[in-house]
Amino acid sequence: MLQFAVRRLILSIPTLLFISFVVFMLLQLAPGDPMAQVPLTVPPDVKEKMRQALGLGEPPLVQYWKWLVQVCWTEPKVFIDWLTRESALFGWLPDTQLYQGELRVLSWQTRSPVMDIVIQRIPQTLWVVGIAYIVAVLIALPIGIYSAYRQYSVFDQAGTFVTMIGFSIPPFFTGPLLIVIFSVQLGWFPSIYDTTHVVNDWASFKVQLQQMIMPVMVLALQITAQLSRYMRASMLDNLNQDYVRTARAKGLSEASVVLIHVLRNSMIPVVTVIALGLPSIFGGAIITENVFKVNGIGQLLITALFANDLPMVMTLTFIFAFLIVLFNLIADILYGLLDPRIRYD
Amino acid sequence: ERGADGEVKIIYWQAPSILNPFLSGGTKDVESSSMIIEPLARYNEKGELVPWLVDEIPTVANGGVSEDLTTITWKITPGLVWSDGTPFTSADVKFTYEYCTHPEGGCAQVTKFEGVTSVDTPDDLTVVVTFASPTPNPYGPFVGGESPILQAAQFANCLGAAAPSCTEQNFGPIGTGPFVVDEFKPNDVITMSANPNYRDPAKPAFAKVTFKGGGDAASAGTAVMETGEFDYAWNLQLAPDVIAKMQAGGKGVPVAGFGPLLERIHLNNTNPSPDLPEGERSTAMHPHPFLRDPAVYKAMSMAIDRPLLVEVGYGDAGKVGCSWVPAPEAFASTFEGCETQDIEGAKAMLEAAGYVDSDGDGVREKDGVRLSVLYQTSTNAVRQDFQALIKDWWEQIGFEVELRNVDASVFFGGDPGSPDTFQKFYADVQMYANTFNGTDPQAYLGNMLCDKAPKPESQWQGENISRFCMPEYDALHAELSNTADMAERQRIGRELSAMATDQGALIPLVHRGRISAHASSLGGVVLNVWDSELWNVADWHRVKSN
Amino acid sequence: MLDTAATPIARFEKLRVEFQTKDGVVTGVEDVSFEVGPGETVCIVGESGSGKSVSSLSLMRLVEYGGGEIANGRLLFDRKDGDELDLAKAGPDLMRTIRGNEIGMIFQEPMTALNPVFTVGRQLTEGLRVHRGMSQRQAEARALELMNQVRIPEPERRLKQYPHELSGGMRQRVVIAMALACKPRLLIADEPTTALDVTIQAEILALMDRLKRETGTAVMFITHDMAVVAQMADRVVVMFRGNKVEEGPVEQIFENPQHPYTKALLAAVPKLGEMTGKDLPEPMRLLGHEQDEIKPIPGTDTPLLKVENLITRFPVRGGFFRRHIANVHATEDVSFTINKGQTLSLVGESGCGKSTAGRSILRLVEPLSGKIDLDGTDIMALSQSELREARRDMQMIFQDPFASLNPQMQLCDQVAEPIHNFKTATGSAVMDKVANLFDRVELPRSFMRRFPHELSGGQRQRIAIARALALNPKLIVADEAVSALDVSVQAQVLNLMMELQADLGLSYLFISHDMAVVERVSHNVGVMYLGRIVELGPRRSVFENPQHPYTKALMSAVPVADPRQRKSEKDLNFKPIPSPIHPAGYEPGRSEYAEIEPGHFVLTSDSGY
Amino acid sequence: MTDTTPISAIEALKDKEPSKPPRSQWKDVWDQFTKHKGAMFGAFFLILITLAVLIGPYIWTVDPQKLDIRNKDMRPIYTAIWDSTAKVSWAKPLGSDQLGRDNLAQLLSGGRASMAVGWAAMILSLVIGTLIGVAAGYFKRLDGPLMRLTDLFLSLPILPLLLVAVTLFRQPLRSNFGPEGGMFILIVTVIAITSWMPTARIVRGDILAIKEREFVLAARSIGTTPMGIIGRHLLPNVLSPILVSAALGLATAIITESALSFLGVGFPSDFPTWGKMLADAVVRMEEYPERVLLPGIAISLTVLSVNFLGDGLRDALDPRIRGR
Ligand SMILES: Nc1ncnc2c1ncn2[C@@H]1O[C@H](COP(=O)(O)OP(=O)(O)OP(=O)(O)O)[C@@H](O)[C@H]1O
Ligand SMILES: Nc1ncnc2c1ncn2[C@@H]1O[C@H](COP(=O)(O)OP(=O)(O)OP(=O)(O)O)[C@@H](O)[C@H]1O
Ligand SMILES: [Mg+2]
Ligand SMILES: [Mg+2]
Repeated sequence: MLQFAVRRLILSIPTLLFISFVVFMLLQLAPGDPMAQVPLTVPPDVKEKMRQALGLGEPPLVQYWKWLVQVCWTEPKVFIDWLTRESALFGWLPDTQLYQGELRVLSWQTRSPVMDIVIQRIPQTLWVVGIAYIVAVLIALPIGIYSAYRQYSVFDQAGTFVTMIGFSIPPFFTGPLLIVIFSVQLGWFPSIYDTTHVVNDWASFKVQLQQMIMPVMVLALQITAQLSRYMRASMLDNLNQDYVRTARAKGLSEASVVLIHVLRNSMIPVVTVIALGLPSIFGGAIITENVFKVNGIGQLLITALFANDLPMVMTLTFIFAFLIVLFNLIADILYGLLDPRIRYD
Repeated sequence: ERGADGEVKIIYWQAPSILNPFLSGGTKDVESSSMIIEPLARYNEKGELVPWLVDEIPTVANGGVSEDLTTITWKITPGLVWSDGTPFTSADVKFTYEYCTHPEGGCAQVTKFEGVTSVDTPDDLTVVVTFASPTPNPYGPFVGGESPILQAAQFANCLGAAAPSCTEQNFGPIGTGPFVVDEFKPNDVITMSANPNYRDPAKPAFAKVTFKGGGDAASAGTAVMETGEFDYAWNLQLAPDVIAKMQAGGKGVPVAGFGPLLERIHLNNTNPSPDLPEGERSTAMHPHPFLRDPAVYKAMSMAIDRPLLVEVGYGDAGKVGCSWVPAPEAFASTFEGCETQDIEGAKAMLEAAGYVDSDGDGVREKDGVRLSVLYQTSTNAVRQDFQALIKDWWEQIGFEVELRNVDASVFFGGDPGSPDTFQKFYADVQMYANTFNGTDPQAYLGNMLCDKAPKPESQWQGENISRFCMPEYDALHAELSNTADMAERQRIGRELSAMATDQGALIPLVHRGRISAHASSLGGVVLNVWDSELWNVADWHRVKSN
Repeated sequence: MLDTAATPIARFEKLRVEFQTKDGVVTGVEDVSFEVGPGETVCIVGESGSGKSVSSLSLMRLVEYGGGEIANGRLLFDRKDGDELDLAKAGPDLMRTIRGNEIGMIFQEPMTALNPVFTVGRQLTEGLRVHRGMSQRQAEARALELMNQVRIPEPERRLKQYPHELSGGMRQRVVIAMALACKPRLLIADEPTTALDVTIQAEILALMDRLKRETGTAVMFITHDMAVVAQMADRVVVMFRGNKVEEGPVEQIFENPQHPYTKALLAAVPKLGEMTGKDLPEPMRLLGHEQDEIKPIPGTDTPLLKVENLITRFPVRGGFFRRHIANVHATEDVSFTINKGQTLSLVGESGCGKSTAGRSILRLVEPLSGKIDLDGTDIMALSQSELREARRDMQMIFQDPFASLNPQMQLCDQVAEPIHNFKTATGSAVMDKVANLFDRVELPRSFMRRFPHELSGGQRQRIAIARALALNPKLIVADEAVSALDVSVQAQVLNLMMELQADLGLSYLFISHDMAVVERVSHNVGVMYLGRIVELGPRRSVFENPQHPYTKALMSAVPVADPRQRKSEKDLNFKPIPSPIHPAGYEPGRSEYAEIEPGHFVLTSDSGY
Repeated sequence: MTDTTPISAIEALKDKEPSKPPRSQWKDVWDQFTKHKGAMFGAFFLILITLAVLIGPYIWTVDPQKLDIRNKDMRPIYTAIWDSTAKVSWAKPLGSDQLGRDNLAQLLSGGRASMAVGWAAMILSLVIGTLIGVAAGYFKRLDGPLMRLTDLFLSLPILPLLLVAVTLFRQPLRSNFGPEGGMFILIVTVIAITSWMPTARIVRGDILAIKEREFVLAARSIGTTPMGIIGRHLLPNVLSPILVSAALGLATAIITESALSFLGVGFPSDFPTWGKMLADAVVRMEEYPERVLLPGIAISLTVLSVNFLGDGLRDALDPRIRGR
């Protein structure tokens, strides 16, 4: 198993390099200019100077190589330093001081290290997109299980209907709708997410809950729709298996037949689906984040794109690709762990 | 009393990405940093210069500007300190000059220092700026939100190529303004608190500022006027009925102000036909087949119902635009029929000029040249509405119109490789807005000089987007730059502006104002379009409601 | 009818079970009444679909979960405390206390009856904890005891293993242990050995017999295999299309069947030893076909297929670089000859390489080395396109008639496919040819537009045969072609195959693990073990004079369809089969044979047995 | 049990023949399909919507781009029922937008665009996904490279891709297909090439499983070529996951197109699509709810119909389910 994981991990390196190269070249081809946001009152020659200052003049391959070195060599050093210096987990280790002030990946918009901003953005993305994912999983699984158990019942039909509706309504519609109802009319929840809010006691937790509830619901609706379909299908596959009859013949209660024997088997494909969906959390939810001003990773990516902040876009895409490859692997490993029939060796 | 009014929350739907305006130049960055760092003098809401870190504005009259118009001497107010408590001196001002003019720094505001040969500091409180040639308007350097003073001590190691890597400095400049940065989350939120060393001990009234960025104009407006979550929302580019609806929310009010911002249509004086070889498209080599004909562009202008455009697109935030330089008032020209649409007149004019629809397809032609235009602009809801309306009108007078909208980052990004930039102008007409800083349009009027046309040789750089070229215009502009007398400058300015519209460089559409909104409970807001909107944030306070 | 004095444990009275389906009500069981006395083994026989499983599931009240409904009748069950209970009316909670506790059940497929994601131990203890209220530890102790009772080697280790890590026989033992866990008074075994090898089947049957004697449990044993019935039953209930048609003590049923169906069924069962004394195979005499003349099939002596030193190995990859580290030695140095119009059978246990040998000949798997000569064509030397051509002469019939037909295609299209592939006919001639083939395999032409699922197993297998015949092949490789079929159907298909052989001069490579069937159809027999042929020769001499110890063991394991010749567990002693996987580079020795009679070879070199 | 009606022995061994007479395959499919209530509902609405957007513009001949500034902000006719002061007119049965464009006409022609994008992108992505999935599943050598390719596409961000495509291909496409046609091709292509991956994965998985089934081996043994095996044996058997992907794919394509419009990188501004109508109307949601609701309902209804239709088709096309 371990060997399998390591092997896959090593094999994924060329894949990632290839992906990053393709994405880089694609972005090179993409139109646009980091100076587009500079007002028209700034004359072109000044803009040209600013471009030079960003290193835009160099040939693409050189730019790519520099970026690659920064991402794969400099940034990890900074990260390890940070781990051994400030993190609670490894803070007790001596400060490694690997980073000697080499140039890091700098965003063209902010002139600051991309990674710092990414780290800054992760909490809000996790709070909102992550929790939405958890909520969606928690809602979708029971719906899927019960729908399958009572196939073609009213609950099943209604569940299908509602989840399909959830799937077909775009978030840029549900988002503003919720804002009109709950922020403007009822005044229950804020329409703008406060990313500086710190949770340290019950009251502040309640505030956090209030500001999260709408974006989480909008996102969860979408994810629930898909997951519950998967869960239902997987349960249906397993409910007719012979071992279910065996379990019943043992005199087990329906609850343990369904919730232990069937569920455990049905979860195998669903867990991998969930795992494969996890990278999307880190990818953020561009539209929902935009609507509720949750300035998470999705918003970061879209602003960087529109500002043509190439290093930022490139790094975010790379992180995303890395996560996809990683979670592909994790899904495979999970599959092996959950299903004893699958052995990787 | 300082800090008595608690917290003020400001929302900019474009999020600031850096607090050093020299490295960005974006409005959002300039304005957000204007709460922290300040220039020596700035413009007030009327466009007048007011002393800020100095005691008075230097003029020829008070001897601050030399008779030959080559030097200006600023006297810094004694006793000013930075927010860290160290004294503010002329060395900081000189440093700022060096910082921005460093050849490797990529400073966005370097034009502010154009023509400056040296900045001298005879003593701690005196700054002498010397220009290479007589400068009738010497109030470029260190004036206005774009040209604030940086602290030399803080930025000493950030000169030139090192500028971008000074993240800490760029994210938290030390300033003299009413607030200091507590935390800066790029493209997201800035938290600030009152500057303990601010020169006026009673100000600012607010102890804290939350400066949130992101989203869109509509939700920013909602947050201020409907839900009351925020106190100030910047630049609400929204349809008037939408703003009116928000205002009905009752929690806040919109305020409008007018600068020289003009929404206009540029007419391509050269031929953008895709049949031409690359490198010759939209260059002076090929004049436009019909847009050089006064009958054509005048008819196009006549067909436009400007009041309706204002009503549909801007409401209170717009006026009918008749002049290329709509403000200051003294520079504004106008032309006949600007306010009224005249479809019939336009038709007649085309008819008279020989443009007739001979083949019955609804499109006029003359000598085989069809009046078919490609009309491009950047992607933006109001612009798209304008496109639709204008297309309709032009079709009524016998044009064929194809619309295209290009993403703003491509359209305004000067990528010489992209065919879609406004500089390349691979279209017959294009619409966007432009303005100038400060109150003097000399440089702005220079945008129509013949040699400023973008062309392949200059990597398509250049401000003369219309490729307008008239020797008389160039001569008149040369005269302007040598004239110091104010009244005379205004006359020449009006003449240049009228020339550009009459000779088919552009069609003015709407004189745009800026609408921002503030909460009813926020007092002291004075909308200023000549400088940063947040110029007087120190005076903002909470209105006590009873 | 009662021949036991004691009150019966379970009594079916006029049971009727219906299923609601899209096409209306389907009756699974029409009217069935019988009883099971204490300590008695009642065998229920009948062809597939006759309602055996439905009856037993009704008693457990598990039919409801499959969409069935007990429409009529009573299911009286004698509880431990002596009062009779009508299970048909019992509530779900009451049923739960009975299932697994007072009635245990063993299911047909040991592969699927166990939950793949839980350990054997966990699945064994579950029932104990529910019904006996045992603690985890007590339950484990009891589980171990049970594992010993069913004689699983290394029981402690097995408890921690997952089902897929056990062999089929061990799995079935676990299922039995599970059913016995709470010492039920009635054990229902629904075809517990159908999916198993003969040797394992023999062991399981013996095990059940012993357990029944030791614990005194009553057993309701469901099967369609008359030989198994003969081995196990005290009493037999014969079912046919949802009805009981005959009931009686086992000897009576075998020796004096009354009902025509029972007679037909018994006639269809191939019995080992029936062909003793005959050199040539001959079709079975089926009831209703008595008037047909039974003719032996002589075949010819001209060789059609010559296989020499065929070796097929499957690489096993592993290690960090996924290198080729080992081989599955599926067939190892196999040589044989098939004559025109004759049948060579390969027998042996699951995994011994029969299928691989068959597939290698068609090069459906690539052999490593060896020589295959089909009527003068060197199959091994052919390119892919030539191979495709060569496959016209050799066709294959697979074990599972359902799996070997495309569920999405109409039957006529499936039969026509080889014709289209080789363009042997075009236009309307294709359909004529297909219709003829349908006639040939005795299927009504009205079936041509049907889909595989609409047919019974036997009919499906005839389609597969028709498809194989479409190209007029010389050789047909029949890989377990009748193993999945009911005895009666199996007999028909066998007869059909033999008829075709007689008429068309076909040669068969007949792969089977059923010795009785092999005895019936073959001219020559090869016994395989661990990839090698351990004994090869004319059928008569191999069956009547087996020489290799493995052949002998295999013969002894075959259940005899005679209730007076029962086997006891002690007679059986099978060694577990060693692994055919060897590290890369391992070169096993060559097969050496001794010719003990003309054409009868016995392996003398090491076979691993 | 009784021997009074002896079953003749030969009959006893005969298999029970299916009682139903054989019917034509397509009649069978149709019968099964009509039994599925959801599918009938889906088919009904889908046909209704398709007809409406196809034929509608010929019946309601108002030009959707025609500005009528004097009649702007009209309400739908039905608002008159509860609000007698509402600005309504039979000339604009569903009201008009802020520039006086007719909502009904926009809805109809917007539907054309949305449906066209949805169908085209869905079909294209299905074709790509199925091809890649089949190739990866069937040809072992291609499996690794193709799956890495899938990873690559999974991590491609759709927006920059669209921008790249716009710059690189707009000009040639525009000259060949006109401005709207060109953009249509671009958007469809970009949506398709960023959404085929799930289909490819599912198809590959199923092919891997089905490839091991005996009927594929049987097909090989009767000399069927690889292409024949794929076409006749594998593809029909992966039809049901493909149909499910198709249903989801149509929905995603319609929604992605609208999201692109929302982000301002979609069709030209004067080219209505449901997504764009919805996005444009969101700011005026409170005063003119119909402008969001009408396209919103249209999108949801289409997606819902397609999903149910997909369910029904899957059941109807599978002879095993159909038989039951
Ligand atoms: N879930 C079900 N739905 C519909 N019909 C069913 C169902 N289960 C069984 N039947 C029908 O009931 C009849 C009896 O089936 P049963 O499973 O008892 O047969 P069996 O004798 O056990 O056959 P086998 O030897 O194949 O196991 C069959 O004709 C079958 O069609
Ligand atoms: N494609 C394959 N790859 C790897 N190993 C295989 C493959 N096919 C068969 N084997 C192995 O080869 C050996 C012989 O298999 P084969 O299928 O020929 O046995 P068999 O005698 O036909 O058994 P059964 O009666 O179960 O069909 C087994 O150990 C099996 O696991
Ligand atoms: Mg059964
Ligand atoms: Mg086999």
